[in-house]
Amino acid sequence: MQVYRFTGDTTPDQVLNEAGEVVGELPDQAADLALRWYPFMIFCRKFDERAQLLQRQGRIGTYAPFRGQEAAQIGSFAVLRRTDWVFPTYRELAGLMYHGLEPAHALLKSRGHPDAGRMPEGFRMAPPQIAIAAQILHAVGAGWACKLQQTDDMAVAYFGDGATSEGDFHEGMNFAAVMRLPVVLFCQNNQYAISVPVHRQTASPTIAQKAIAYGVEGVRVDGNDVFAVYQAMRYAADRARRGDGPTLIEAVTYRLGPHTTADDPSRYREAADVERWAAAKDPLVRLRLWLTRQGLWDDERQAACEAEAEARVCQAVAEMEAYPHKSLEDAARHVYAEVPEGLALQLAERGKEAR
Amino acid sequence: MQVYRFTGDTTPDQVLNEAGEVVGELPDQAADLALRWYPFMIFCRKFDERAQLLQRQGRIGTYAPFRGQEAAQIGSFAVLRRTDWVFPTYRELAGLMYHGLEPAHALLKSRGHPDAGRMPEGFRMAPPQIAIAAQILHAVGAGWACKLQQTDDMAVAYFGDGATSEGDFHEGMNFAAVMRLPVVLFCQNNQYAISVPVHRQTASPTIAQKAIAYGVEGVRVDGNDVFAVYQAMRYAADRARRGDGPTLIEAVTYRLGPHTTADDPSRYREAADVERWAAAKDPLVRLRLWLTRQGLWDDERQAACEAEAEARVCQAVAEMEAYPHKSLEDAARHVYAEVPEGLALQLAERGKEAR
Amino acid sequence: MPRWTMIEAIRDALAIALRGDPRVLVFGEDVGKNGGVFRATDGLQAEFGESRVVDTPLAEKAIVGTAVGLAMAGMKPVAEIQFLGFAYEAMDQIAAQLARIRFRTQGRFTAPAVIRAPYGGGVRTPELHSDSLEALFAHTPGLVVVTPSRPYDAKGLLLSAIRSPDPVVFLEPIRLYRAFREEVPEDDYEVPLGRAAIRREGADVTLVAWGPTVPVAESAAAQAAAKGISCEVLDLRTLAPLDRSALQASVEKTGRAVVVHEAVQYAGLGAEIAASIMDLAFYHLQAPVLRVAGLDTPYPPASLEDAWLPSVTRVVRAIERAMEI
Amino acid sequence: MPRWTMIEAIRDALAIALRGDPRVLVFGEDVGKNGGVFRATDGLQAEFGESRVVDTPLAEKAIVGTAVGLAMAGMKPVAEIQFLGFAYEAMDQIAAQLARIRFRTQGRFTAPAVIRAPYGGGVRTPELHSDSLEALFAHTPGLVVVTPSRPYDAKGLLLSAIRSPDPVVFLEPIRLYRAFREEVPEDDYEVPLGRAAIRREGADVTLVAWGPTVPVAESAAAQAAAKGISCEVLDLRTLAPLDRSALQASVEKTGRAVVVHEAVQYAGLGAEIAASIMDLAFYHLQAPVLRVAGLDTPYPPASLEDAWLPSVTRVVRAIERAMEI
Ligand SMILES: Cc1ncc(C[n+]2csc(CCOP(=O)(O)OP(=O)(O)O)c2C)c(N)n1
Ligand SMILES: Cc1ncc(C[n+]2csc(CCOP(=O)(O)OP(=O)(O)O)c2C)c(N)n1
Ligand SMILES: [Mg+2]
Ligand SMILES: [Mg+2]
Repeated sequence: MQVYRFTGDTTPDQVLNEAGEVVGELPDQAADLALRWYPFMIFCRKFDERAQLLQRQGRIGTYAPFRGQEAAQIGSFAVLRRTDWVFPTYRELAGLMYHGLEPAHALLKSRGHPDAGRMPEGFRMAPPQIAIAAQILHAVGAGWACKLQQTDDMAVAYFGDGATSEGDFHEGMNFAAVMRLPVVLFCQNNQYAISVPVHRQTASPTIAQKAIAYGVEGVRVDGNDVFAVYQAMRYAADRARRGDGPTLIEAVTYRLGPHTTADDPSRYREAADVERWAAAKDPLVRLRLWLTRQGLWDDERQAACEAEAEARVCQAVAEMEAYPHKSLEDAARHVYAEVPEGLALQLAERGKEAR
Repeated sequence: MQVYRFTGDTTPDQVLNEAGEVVGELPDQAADLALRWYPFMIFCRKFDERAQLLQRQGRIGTYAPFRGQEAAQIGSFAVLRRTDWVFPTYRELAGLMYHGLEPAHALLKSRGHPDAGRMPEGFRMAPPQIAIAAQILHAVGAGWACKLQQTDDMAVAYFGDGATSEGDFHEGMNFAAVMRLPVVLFCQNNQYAISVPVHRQTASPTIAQKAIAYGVEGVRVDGNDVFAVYQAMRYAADRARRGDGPTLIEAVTYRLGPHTTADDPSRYREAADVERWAAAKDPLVRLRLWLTRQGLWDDERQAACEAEAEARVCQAVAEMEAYPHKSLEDAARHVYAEVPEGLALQLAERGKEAR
Repeated sequence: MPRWTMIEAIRDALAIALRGDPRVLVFGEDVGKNGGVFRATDGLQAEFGESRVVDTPLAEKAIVGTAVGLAMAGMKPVAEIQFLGFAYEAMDQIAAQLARIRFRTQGRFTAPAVIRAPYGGGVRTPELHSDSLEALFAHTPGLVVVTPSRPYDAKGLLLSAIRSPDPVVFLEPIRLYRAFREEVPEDDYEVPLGRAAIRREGADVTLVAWGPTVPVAESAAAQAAAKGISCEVLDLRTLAPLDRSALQASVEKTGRAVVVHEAVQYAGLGAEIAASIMDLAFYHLQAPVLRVAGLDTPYPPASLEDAWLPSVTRVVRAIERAMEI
Repeated sequence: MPRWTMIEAIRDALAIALRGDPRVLVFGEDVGKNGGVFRATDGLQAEFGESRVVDTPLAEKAIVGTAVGLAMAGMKPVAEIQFLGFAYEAMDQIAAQLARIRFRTQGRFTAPAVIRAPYGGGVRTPELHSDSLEALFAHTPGLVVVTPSRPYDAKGLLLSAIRSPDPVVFLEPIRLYRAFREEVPEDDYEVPLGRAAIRREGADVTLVAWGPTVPVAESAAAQAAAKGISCEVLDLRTLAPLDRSALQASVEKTGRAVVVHEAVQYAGLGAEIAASIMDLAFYHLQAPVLRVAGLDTPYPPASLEDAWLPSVTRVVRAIERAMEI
């Protein structure tokens, strides 16, 4: 009897190894790219740390740190055009900021501000999705629109390892495959869904192999290697724009911080494990090693870059705190195109009460 | 870059080829099995044709014919124990009757009788599921119970090719795989989900390969070859009872009749296609060819068997029509363990009205 | 003017929308080659092609979820859920996504998709094919919930729905698909969303109904008239947001109301209508607002549905009860 | 007797159930090693092992769907949906499956699972973490819908729910998890399902509340008392099936009622309470039943939730309005 089982190699693709040595194919103009990316990574790292601090100080509410995942995000967002659709989760702020989201705006969500979801004009960014995996279907729909509109734009869904257990992932992959839509399904496998490790999330040794169920291609890359991520995303984007349909990318990475500021990861993972990823696999360290080896980076540049990042973060916080309050009445204008009579009366009654 | 894609062989496993010649491994006591199965298949075929006729005569309502799929059902149900859990759809009546469901009871569903779902005591058969794929999760739950109860019983979910697109299929496969549950996911790929052909349902060349997404085993068999189905089901059942977890079986078959009596298949498939399956691939023909070749069957036995089947069908119809009506009031006793006050009042009010 | 059944009128609305607006696309299970299990999309794929009338895989969540993405990206998806009972499978995408895109993005994006679904009982369908779930959608701000009761309205409401800037859940009473014909203009016309219609004027009792119970209410009104009771029949048509003025005006006039719907009574939309009437016209009420609805049980198997459904007899009894007071 | 918060009381009920009945198992996202995002299952995995307190993959439909199968097969699953807003993802398994097993099989099988879920606002959670969806479940016959408002009840109701022959949706008000402590017996005890509780006796107005709005109603009653208005506070506790007698008795006494809930007002459960009161006590009503509820918008971002939620002030105003009449 012929039995179908997975027999592939599970090693993620790398361009740089952990020592920052080239072990794969560098993209064209790697140095230029790295000199754009690395300073942005530093900024993101500072932003992330500050946001967590702001939460502790009570200046913002729940925040979901992304540190450790900068390479997976920036390396993949770097391939996007402004006209591509992107459907992120709450953990993609690094990517979104790289793509053009104002850092101050990126903090509004944690502030509980209604405008947090009012994404900037001129981009096709959906607001960060809270319901795990729901945005995958939206991306597939937007990719379908790109195909019908006969552009070579594409749609990208970002999601985590946990999201692959949801029916939305499955239904979305399947729709995109059957209709051969220009969609990239980008999974940041950061090893945990809150407290649940990926091996309790799925019995498959990789996320990428799930592509086989849908008759599409899957790619597994080292998500802490920004060049490897970039190359994989280019491969997938080329396929999408060419009309070859969807690709599933698994970027193997690690969430260095807590799930959110409400989470205590010491309950479910070993400090040693975190240490190992933080020390040997930090995506910033790896890129810096390579840049240094190329003679493109030194401590002085590092210091200057950090100072600049610090200043930008401070400015973002100031802007976020100065962002004007929006009333419930104003927010409620956006439930329907026009405010229904019943809602208008409810608002009027509350207005009265407030007076 | 390493890309994961399907590279397996897509030919379904066979034991008998279309000429009834042995091309694979026969089960032990194949002759005894065949002499039990083949007459039952004849009965099922007659039952199915009669049910469709009854609907045309207005004696029952919507009915979902299973003809063409007898081998897939009987070959797999033959492996089940009475203590195994089985979660069927509306199209598994052949299998359920083989397992012990009274033919008269099997017709109650189409009669719109509330007792249609009151499955016989002494078996662990769930009522035929209408919501596509929902029962897969129930089977996974029942398999979980078997594991916790430390028996070597298992749970089987039956479903169609269309069901594999639903989130329930995915979530169920994944749960069963992660928890290594004694579950068999048995897909009758009968080529259509109402009007939608399987190649518009999924871009994967097989259903069986979907197992790879979950890190489990998949098997693809010729579903019109009752021996091949039996062997695959035994393989999967052995794994389940041994604690090796779930298996996905794809039985490649064909629905010879309409989707239901409300369906007109000429709108979406070619008569020639149906002909081809009806002539060359009919599961009854294949088994009869083998039995005849073994000297175990002849026209006389065939005639006697058909007459007996006919009589049993007539009896079932008579029993079905004599089955006592059940009132709404009686049916409504089974919403909760006790009838809530509000519902009791509603029923009383209707009683008054009826009087 | 042709005399059409509701299903023909719906098909015509879809054809007009597809013809007039390249952004419109129609999709769902079996809507393409097969023309829909009720033939609502009959011949549309042949006329408009496989890329605009699309057979999807069997996955309701994905049908609604991709409609959200399509609509955000500027298309006009008209998606079908084959039977409303299967909308449960997509409840998350309907209630947590589709309904909230505008609010979540404070107007930056909208998702004006139309989700069509046949619903309601009376035609001996299998389990889960007859459920009336309008209350679930009505309780979800951001959705417009519409249900026609006659062919003319079906066409005009569906065209309005497709052109609405808001997402619309468009519920089609299976029982009325072929129940009767009426004159339906062949041109493009709209029946406005958000407005109830008076089907019969009356002075004593307001019967509030929608979709499949409108004819039930009309028959009951006719029987009541024979007994000297004058009923006004209000066909809500849009279930959310509610046409409060129409409801208020009618009950202020009659002082009595009976709500008739097929859904389970407990926490059904009838409760909201009753509560709204209390809000709007309590001092005109001469009797409690009565409800004639489905039993508080799941929709029963076909052999019991006649006993289960709100019957004309029960509505007449409720009218008499309201008048006794 | 220990003084416990509601979350401690819930945890204790789960421990008692696990200890006393080998068929009980507890599962859901992050309930095992992590002890639940609110710590409702803290330490239970350590005490009862990984096979009885189980971290599942991230899939709500599967959590409920496997609970159905487990319960049919004789186990006593107590499944957690991490936040009620994500129950939408499992609506099909809850409403079309779990609720209907007994009816579908005419008693041959039952699925007495418990689905626990935190819900409600007031603690600045992200989107979809604060929604009150009780009306959806209440409108689904076959489900018992329960929500406690205090630690003592939480424990006793949860133990009753786990032993109930019917499936129970058990809604836990996030805001009350740690809001206050009260004395909770360490033994095994039950608070019966289906019975409302009078939290405060009064003569002028009945305040009907449940879960997170019970303390709001109590505060409003206290303020009203200061103004000379005597309010009775009825805590429904079981939202379906309804305790009709308790409702009727109270409103027959007071003649006025205000319903207070967090869910969106339109087609919310408050409408059913208002309509039921009309059915049960119309001739005692001296004023319309008023509703103080969430706005007809999605639950808003955290910075707006205080304005959105039913406040004590608004309840007091409604009480005064009812009295003016
Ligand atoms: C449908 C749904 N279920 C549950 C949750 C609660 N929740 C928030 S994040 C999370 C884990 C997500 O894990 P993963 O997909 O791996 O993404 P990560 O947070 O690791 O980036 C859970 C269970 C949710 N937001 N949505
Ligand atoms: C959730 C759900 N969606 C839609 C339907 C309507 N429907 C009934 S059968 C069917 C096709 C099922 O196809 P498949 O799974 O291949 O099974 P088959 O009927 O071929 O045996 C559809 C779409 C349904 N019953 N349930
Ligand atoms: Mg993760
Ligand atoms: Mg099929």
